[in-house]
Amino acid sequence: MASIKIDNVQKAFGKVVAVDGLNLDIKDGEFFTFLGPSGCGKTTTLRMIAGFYYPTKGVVRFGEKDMTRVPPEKRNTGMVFQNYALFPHMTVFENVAFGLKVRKLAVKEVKARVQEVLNKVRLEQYSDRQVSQLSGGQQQRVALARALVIEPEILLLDEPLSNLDAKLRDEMRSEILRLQKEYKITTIYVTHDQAEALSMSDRIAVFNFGVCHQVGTPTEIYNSPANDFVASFIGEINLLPVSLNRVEEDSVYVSSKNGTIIQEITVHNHPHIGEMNEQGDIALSIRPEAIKLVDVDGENVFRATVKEVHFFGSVINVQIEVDQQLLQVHTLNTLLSSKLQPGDVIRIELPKEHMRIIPVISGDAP
Amino acid sequence: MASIKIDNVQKAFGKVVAVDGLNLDIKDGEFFTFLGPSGCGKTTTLRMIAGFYYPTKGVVRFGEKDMTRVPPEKRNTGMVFQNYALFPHMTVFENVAFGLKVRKLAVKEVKARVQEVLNKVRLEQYSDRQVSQLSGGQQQRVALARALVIEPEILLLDEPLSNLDAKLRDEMRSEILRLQKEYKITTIYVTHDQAEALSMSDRIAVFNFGVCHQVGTPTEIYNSPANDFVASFIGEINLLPVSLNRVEEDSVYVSSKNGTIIQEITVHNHPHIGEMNEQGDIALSIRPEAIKLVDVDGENVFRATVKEVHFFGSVINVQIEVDQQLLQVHTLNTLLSSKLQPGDVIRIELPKEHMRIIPVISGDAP
Amino acid sequence: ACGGSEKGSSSSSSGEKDNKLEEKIVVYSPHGKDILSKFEQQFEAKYNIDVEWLDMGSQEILDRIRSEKNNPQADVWWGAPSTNFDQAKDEGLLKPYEPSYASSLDEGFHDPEWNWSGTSQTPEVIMYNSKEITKEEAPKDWDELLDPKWKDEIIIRYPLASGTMRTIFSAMIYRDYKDSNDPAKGYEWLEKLDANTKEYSANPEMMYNKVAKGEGALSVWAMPDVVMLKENKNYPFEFIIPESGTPVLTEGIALVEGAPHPKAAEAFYEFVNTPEAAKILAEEFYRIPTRDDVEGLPEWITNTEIKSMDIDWKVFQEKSDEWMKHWDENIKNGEKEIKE
Amino acid sequence: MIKNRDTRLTLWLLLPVLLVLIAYVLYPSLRTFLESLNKNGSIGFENYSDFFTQESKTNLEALWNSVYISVLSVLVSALIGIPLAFIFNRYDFPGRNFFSTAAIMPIVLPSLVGVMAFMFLYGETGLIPNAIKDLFGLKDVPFKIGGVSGILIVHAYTMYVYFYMTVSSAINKIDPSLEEAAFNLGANRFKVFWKVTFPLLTPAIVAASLLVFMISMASFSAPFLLAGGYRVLSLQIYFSKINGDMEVAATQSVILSIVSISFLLFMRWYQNRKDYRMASKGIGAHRSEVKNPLMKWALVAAGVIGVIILLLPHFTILLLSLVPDGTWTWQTYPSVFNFENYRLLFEDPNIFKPLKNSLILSFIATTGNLVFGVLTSYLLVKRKFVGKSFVDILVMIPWALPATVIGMNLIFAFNEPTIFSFGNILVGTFWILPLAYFIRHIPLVVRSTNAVLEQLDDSIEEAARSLGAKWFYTFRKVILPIIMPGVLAGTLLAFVESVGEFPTSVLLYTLSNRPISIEIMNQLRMFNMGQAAAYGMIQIAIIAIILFISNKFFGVKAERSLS
Ligand SMILES: Nc1ncnc2c1ncn2[C@@H]1O[C@H](COP(=O)(O)OP(=O)(O)OP(=O)(O)O)[C@@H](O)[C@H]1O
Ligand SMILES: Nc1ncnc2c1ncn2[C@@H]1O[C@H](COP(=O)(O)OP(=O)(O)OP(=O)(O)O)[C@@H](O)[C@H]1O
Ligand SMILES: [Mg+2]
Ligand SMILES: [Mg+2]
Repeated sequence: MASIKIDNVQKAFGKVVAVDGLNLDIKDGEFFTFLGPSGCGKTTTLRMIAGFYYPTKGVVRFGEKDMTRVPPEKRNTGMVFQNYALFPHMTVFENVAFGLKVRKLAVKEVKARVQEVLNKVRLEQYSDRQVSQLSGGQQQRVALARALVIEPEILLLDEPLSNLDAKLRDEMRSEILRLQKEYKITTIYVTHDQAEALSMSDRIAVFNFGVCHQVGTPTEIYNSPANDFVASFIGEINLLPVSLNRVEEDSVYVSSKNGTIIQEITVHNHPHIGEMNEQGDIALSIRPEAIKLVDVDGENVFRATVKEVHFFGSVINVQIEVDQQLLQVHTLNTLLSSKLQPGDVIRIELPKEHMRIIPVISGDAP
Repeated sequence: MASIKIDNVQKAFGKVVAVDGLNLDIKDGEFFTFLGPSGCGKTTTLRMIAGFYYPTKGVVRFGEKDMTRVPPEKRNTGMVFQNYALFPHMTVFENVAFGLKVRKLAVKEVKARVQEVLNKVRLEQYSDRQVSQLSGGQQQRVALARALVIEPEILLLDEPLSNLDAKLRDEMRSEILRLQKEYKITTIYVTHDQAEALSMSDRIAVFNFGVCHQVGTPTEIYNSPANDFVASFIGEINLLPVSLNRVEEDSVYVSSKNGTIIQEITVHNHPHIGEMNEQGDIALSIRPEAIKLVDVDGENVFRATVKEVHFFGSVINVQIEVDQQLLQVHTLNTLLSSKLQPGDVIRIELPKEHMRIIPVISGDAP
Repeated sequence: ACGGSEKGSSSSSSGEKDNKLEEKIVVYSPHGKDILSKFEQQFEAKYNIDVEWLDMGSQEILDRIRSEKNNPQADVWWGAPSTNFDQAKDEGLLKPYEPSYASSLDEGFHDPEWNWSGTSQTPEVIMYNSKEITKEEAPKDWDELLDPKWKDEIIIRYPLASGTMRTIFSAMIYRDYKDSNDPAKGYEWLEKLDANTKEYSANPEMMYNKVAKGEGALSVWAMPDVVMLKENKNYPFEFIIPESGTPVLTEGIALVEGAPHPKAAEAFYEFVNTPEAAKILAEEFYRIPTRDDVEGLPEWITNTEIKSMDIDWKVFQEKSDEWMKHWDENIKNGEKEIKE
Repeated sequence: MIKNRDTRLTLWLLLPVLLVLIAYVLYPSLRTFLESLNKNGSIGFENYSDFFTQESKTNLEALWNSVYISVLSVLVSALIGIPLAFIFNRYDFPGRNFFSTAAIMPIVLPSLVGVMAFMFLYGETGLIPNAIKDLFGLKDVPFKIGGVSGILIVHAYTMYVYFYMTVSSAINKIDPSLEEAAFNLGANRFKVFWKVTFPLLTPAIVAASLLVFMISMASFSAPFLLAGGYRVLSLQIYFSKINGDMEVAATQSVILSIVSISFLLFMRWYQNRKDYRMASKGIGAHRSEVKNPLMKWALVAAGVIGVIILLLPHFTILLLSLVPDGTWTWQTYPSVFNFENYRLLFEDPNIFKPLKNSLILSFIATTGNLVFGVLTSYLLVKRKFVGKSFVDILVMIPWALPATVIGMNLIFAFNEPTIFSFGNILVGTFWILPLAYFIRHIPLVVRSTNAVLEQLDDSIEEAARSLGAKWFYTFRKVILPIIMPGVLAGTLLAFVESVGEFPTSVLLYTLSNRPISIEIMNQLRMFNMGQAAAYGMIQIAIIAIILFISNKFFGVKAERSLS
C-alpha cells in the first residue's frame, strides 16, 4: 500500500527546471535514499511526495492511488525538513506531541509516546524548553522526533542528521533503521553523505541537475557505477581517461590517454553497467582503497611518487603521482603506512579485478 | 596579533551553564577546531569570540588586547552561521558584496572579488538569484562566500559544510584550507564531523557539556585520547573495561573485567595522557582499524565470532564478539574481507602497540 | 420595524390632554444638554412621557433626518435656522402643524404652510474683546470692519461649515444683490474683509479662544452666544449691533414626517414654546423669543434695539451655496489661505 | 474543474471574505461611484471633466495639496515611529514597558479635544511658546503651529503610531542572527540598520505607509481645525456635501480613492520586488545581547523624552479638565484648579452609558475585524488565486475613502432593506455602528496581519500539515499563535480607534448606541471645554486600562513566541 511510484515527473519554478523526467518505483517498506550534489532537486522531489509542491508534469502514486494532488495532511507522511520548521511558539514536548494531538490520542498515551521518542533522540531533559533555546543539533533532533512519533506510513527525511556529531549520528541512524524495519515504514532519505547512504539504504537513486542517473543497491552503485558522475560522486574514485586497445574474452586492454609511461593496463572484462558508448569518452575507474602498495613488480604494477599524506582517523589518504596522473590511495591507519612521507617513491598495483571501464558523461556537479 | 586567548570563560543562560571554565590559547594563523557533541557549547563559544555574547565570567583576548566587550563590528572576524543568516532581501551577489561595500571598496573591485569568491564556491551562475530560491547547500555556500570575501583576520565557521555533499565538501575544505594558509587567517572551525576535524586542523579542542576535555593535534587526540569520552567521540573505538594486573617497564598487563576467556592482555606502556587515576575505572582502548584478522595464534590473539558485516564504501565494518564483548573491526573493502559472513569464527590480534589504557570518566554525551 | 402612524390630522388644539399620547418621544436638537435636560424634566413631570433626545449640530440633524427618511426615528426637530427647515420642507421631511399660539407669531417667524415655526431669534453681531478694545473704538457697522486699522485683528469662523457665518456673508452680498441682482459688489466687500482677516478658525471654540486671548480682537458672531459666553463663561466679550441693520435668524421647531410618536410630539411642540418656556430660555439661555406675548424679559433683550435687515430667505436658500462656493474658490485664496 | 483540495480550500476561504467585501465595501462604494456619474439627471463623466477643467483650479489645487501633505505625513510619521519602535523593542531599561505602551497613547486622543489641546499647547497663545517667551523674556512667541506645519505635526503625532505598532511587531520577528551577520561583516550600527534591519522591515513599513498615506488623504479634522482654509481634497468633499453638491462630493471621493489606490498598487509593486521571508535554517536562534551602553542610554533618553513630548497633549487635556469653565479665557496661564468639571459630569446619572456603549460597539466590531482580518490576510499572503489585487484593493477602500463618505455610503446602502442586511433596514438600528467601525478598520487589521504573515516561513505550515493536521487545525494551533502578537497589535489599534471614532459615529449613532466621542463633541458644542476634557480624560483612562491589561496579556504571550 505504501509503495511510491513517481511517473515521469517534472517540476519547474518559472524557468528553472528543478526536476525533470523523473521515474522512481519505491517499494513498500523500502529504505530508499536520494543522493546527489547540492541543488540537484532532492528536496524538490521530496516535497512533491509530501504534497507541498504539485508536479508541473507527471504523476505521483502511493500504491495504486494517484496522489498527485492530494493535500499533504491526507498523505500520512512524516517529514523532517531541511530547515527543521519547528513551531517556534511551542516547547519541545508540544512540538513532538503535535502530530499525536492531531490524531486525537488520549493525553496519557501522547505523553508516553512523546517521552519514549524523546528518549530515543536523547532529549528527555529538554522536553520543557522553548525550541529557540536549543542548539542546532538539538533542534534537528526535535524535528526528527516529531516525524517519528506519528509512525507514518511514509517517512521523508531531508538531511535529518546533517547537524549531528558522528557518534550521535550513528546512533540516530540505527534508531531510524530500527524503527523503519520494525514498523515497515517506507522511508525516503535525502542525504549528501554517501557513507550514510551506502550503509543504510536498500536502494539509492543518484541525482544530478534534476535528473536521476542510476538507481540501485548500495553495492551496485558503489561497485558498478553507471557513469563517471555516479562513480565520482559515491565515494572517492580515481578516474583515468583512457582509450581502448583491444578486448579479449576475460580482459580489456586500455592505455592512459595523456600518459606516456604506462603503456597498457589490463582490466577484467565486467559486463558494463549503463550503455557504454564506445564512440564516446571512456575512463578507467579504480577505488582508492583498491590500489595496493606492493614491493615487487608484476602485472599492472607501476612506480609512483607520494605527493601528500592526509590523516582521516581510521583511514590514511595518500596522494600519489603516476605518469603525470594524480591518484588517491586509501590505506588503514597503521604505523606502517603512516610512515609514508611526501617525496617517497613507491610501487603500486592496480588489481585488474577492481577496475572498471565506464562511460564519461560531459559536465560536472555544480 | 590575531591570536586568541580565552581565559577562564563561563557563559550561563539563566540557569543553564552552556560553557564553563574554558581556557584556550589559539595561535596566530592556526586552524583550530571545536569538536563535540550537539549542545556542548561550541556555538556559544564561537559567539563569544565573535562578540555576540558577553561571557558571564572570564576574558577573551585577541593578541594582547582585551576584546571581551568590544562590539562585533570592531572585531574583524568573518563568521559563517550555523543557520546561514543570509539576508533574505538581497540577491546572492548582494549578500556576498555586503561586507565589501561596508568597507567602501570601489564598485569594480567589489564586483571582481565577489565574482572570484562565487567561482570558488561554484555559484557563479546564481549570482542574481534571491536567496530564498536556493537549495540548502547553495545557501550554505553563499554564507561561506560572504565570510571569505572580506578576508578577515579571524574566520569563525560554524558547521559550514554540514549541508554539502562529500565531493563538494572535500573541495570546499581544500579551498578553506588554501585561503587560510594563503592569508594566514586564524580560523576556528566548528564541526561535528571528526574526519573533517582530523584532516583539516592544526589543533582540536574536544568539548562536552560546556567543558573542554582535551586540546591537541589531530594525532594526539586520535592516538592518545585523554579519556574515554574523547576516545569514543573521535572516531570509533573499542573500549574494554579492564583491571590492572601489573606494570612492567615496557608493558602493562590487564585483564578484561567481565570476561572469562581472555586471561591477560599485554599493552605497550605509553606515557599516559591526562592524569589516569588508578583508583578510578580504567579501560583498554583500541581502534577498530588496528585490530588485525590473523591466521595463526600468538600474543594477544583471540578467537572471535562475526556478528554483523556493514558496508561503508571504502571501509567494511565487522562486528565481532570476543569473550562476551562486542568489538568493531574496520577493514578495507577488498574481496577477501567482504567474504566474511555473520557466524564465521575468526582469529583476531590486538597489537600491543596500538592499545592504550585510559581513564573512564563517568557520564556520556547527551 | 417601521413605526408608521396615521397621518393627516392637521391642527389639533393644544393644552388638551389627549389620552392617546404615546409613552415616549424622540427629539433631535442642537440646543445642548443643559436646555434639553431642563425641558426633559419639566415635560416628563407634566405629561409622564419619556423624552429621549439626541444632541447634535443642525446640519447633522438635517443629514440624519434625510437619511432616516425610510425609517424615521425622530419625532421633533427642535432648533435650527429657518433655512435648514426650508430645505427639509422642500425634501418633504417635515409634517405641517399649526400650533395653538400661531396668532402670537409674526409672519416672518413661521413657514407659510406651518412646516415649522420659530422659537427664538438670533441677530448677528460684531463681537470684540473688551480687554483690547473699548466700546468707543469698536466698529459700529459692518463697513467699519474694512478699515485697514483692523488688519490682522479679525478672526472669523470658517464660513462654509457654519450656518451663522454663511448667513452673515450672504447678507453682505444680499445688501447689494437685492437691488442689482448682481453679487459683484458683495464679493468685493468680502474681499476687503478677507484682507483684514487674520485667520479663519475651524470651530467656534477656537475662535473664542483666540479672540479672548487677544490673537485677534474682533469677530462677527451670533448675539445669544456672545452673551452667554460673557455672562456664563466669563469671557471678555462685548457685542455691537451694526447700525445699518443685521440679519436675524429665526430658529424654529418642526415635526418629522412619519414620526413614530406624532401625538406626544405635538405636545412637546406646544410645550417648549409656551410663554413660560420662552422666558426660561431667555433668562437662562440667552435666547430671544419669537412670540410677542412674553412678559418680563431680561434687560439685555429689552435694552437692545435690533435693527433687522430685510431679507428674503428664499433667495438665501437658493443663492447662498453658489455665493459661498464663489467665496471659497475665488475670494479666499492665494497666500491668504493660511494665516500664520 | 477544481483540480485539488487546496484550490478548493482557497475558494472556500475566499467565499466569505469576498461576500463581506462585496456586501459592505464594494456595494456601498459603487453607489458613490454611480452618484458621481450623475450630472443633473444624465449619466456620464461630466463631473470628472468638470473636476479637471474647473476654472479656479481649486480642485486640482486641493488634490495636489492632499498628496503633498500625505507624502510628508508618511515621511514624518515614519521618522518618529520607526526609531521609537526600534528603541523600545531593542533596548531593555527600567520603565520600558510603561513607555512603550505610552507611545501608542496619541491614538487615544479624542480627535477634536486633541487638536484643541495642540492649540492650547503650541498655538500663538499656547502654553509652550508663551512659557518660553516669558522664561527668556522674548518679545514675541518663538514659534507657533498653524497651516501646513500644523497639519503635519498633528498628522505625525496621531499617525506615527501606525509605524510604531507595525514596526514593533516586525522587529521582534527579525532573526537576530541576520543583524549579527551584518555586524560581523564589519557594518556599524548605522549600516546594519539601514542595510539589513530597515529593509527587512519593508513589509511592516509598507503596511504603515499605506495606512498613513490613506488616512492623511482622507484626514479631515486636522486640516479643518488647523489650517483655516487650506484646501485639501477631504475638505472639498465635506464642503461640497454641505453645499448640497452630492454628485461633486461623490466625484471628489472617487478621485481621492483612485489616488489612494494608486499608492497602494505602487507599494505592492515595490514590496513584491524582493523577498522578506526569513527562511533561515532552524529557529531564529539566539537573541543577541550585545549592546553599546553609551549608545543605549542615549537612545533610551531620546525615546523617553520623545514619549513625554508625545504625552504633553494628554497632560494638557488633564489640565483643561481641571480648570473650571470660565477661569481660563483671556489669561495666559490657568490659575484655578479643581474637580468641578468632573463633579458636573458625574452628576449625570447616564454618564457611563456612552462609555459602555463605546466599549461594546468597539468590542463587537473589533472581534469581527480580528476574525475577518486574519482570514483575509492569510488568503492574501499565503494563498494563490486569481484576482488577488482586486481583493487587496477592496480591503483598502475603507481607508481610501474619507470616513464621512463611508458613513454616507452606508446610509445610502442600508436605509432600505437589502439582502446584505438580511432584508432589514440597518440605518437607525444598533447594528449600523458596529458595522461601520468594522468596515473602517478592515484595512488596519488586514495590513498589520499581512506584515507578520509575510515573515512567516511557509515550511512551518507545511510541517504541521505533513503531521496530519487539517488546514483549520494548523491554522488554529500553529499559524495563529505565532502571528498573534502582531495581529493583536493591529486589533488593539482598531479597538482603540473604534472607541474614539467620530466621523462615522456622528452620522450613524442612535439613541441606543450613542458613543463617547459624540458625548465629547456635544460638550464642546456647548462650549464646555472643561467637561469635554474631563470626558476625554475618562476615555483616555479607559483605553489606558485596556492597553495595560492587554500588555500584561501580551507579556505572557510574547514570552512564548519568537522574540
Ligand atoms: N522556489 C524556488 N524557486 C526557484 N528555484 C528553486 C526554488 N526552489 C528550489 N529551486 C532550485 O531548484 C533546484 C533544486 O533545489 P532543491 O532544493 O531540490 O535542491 P536539493 O537537491 O535539495 O539541494 P541541497 O542538498 O543543497 O538541499 C536548485 O537549483 C534550486 O536553486
Ligand atoms: N539562548 C539560550 N537560552 C538557553 N539555553 C541556551 C541558549 N542558547 C544555547 N543554550 C543551551 O546551551 C547549550 C550549548 O548550546 P550551543 O548552541 O553552544 O551548542 P552547540 O555545541 O553549538 O551544539 P550543536 O552542534 O547542536 O549546534 C545547549 O544545551 C543549549 O540548549
Ligand atoms: Mg535540499
Ligand atoms: Mg551549534
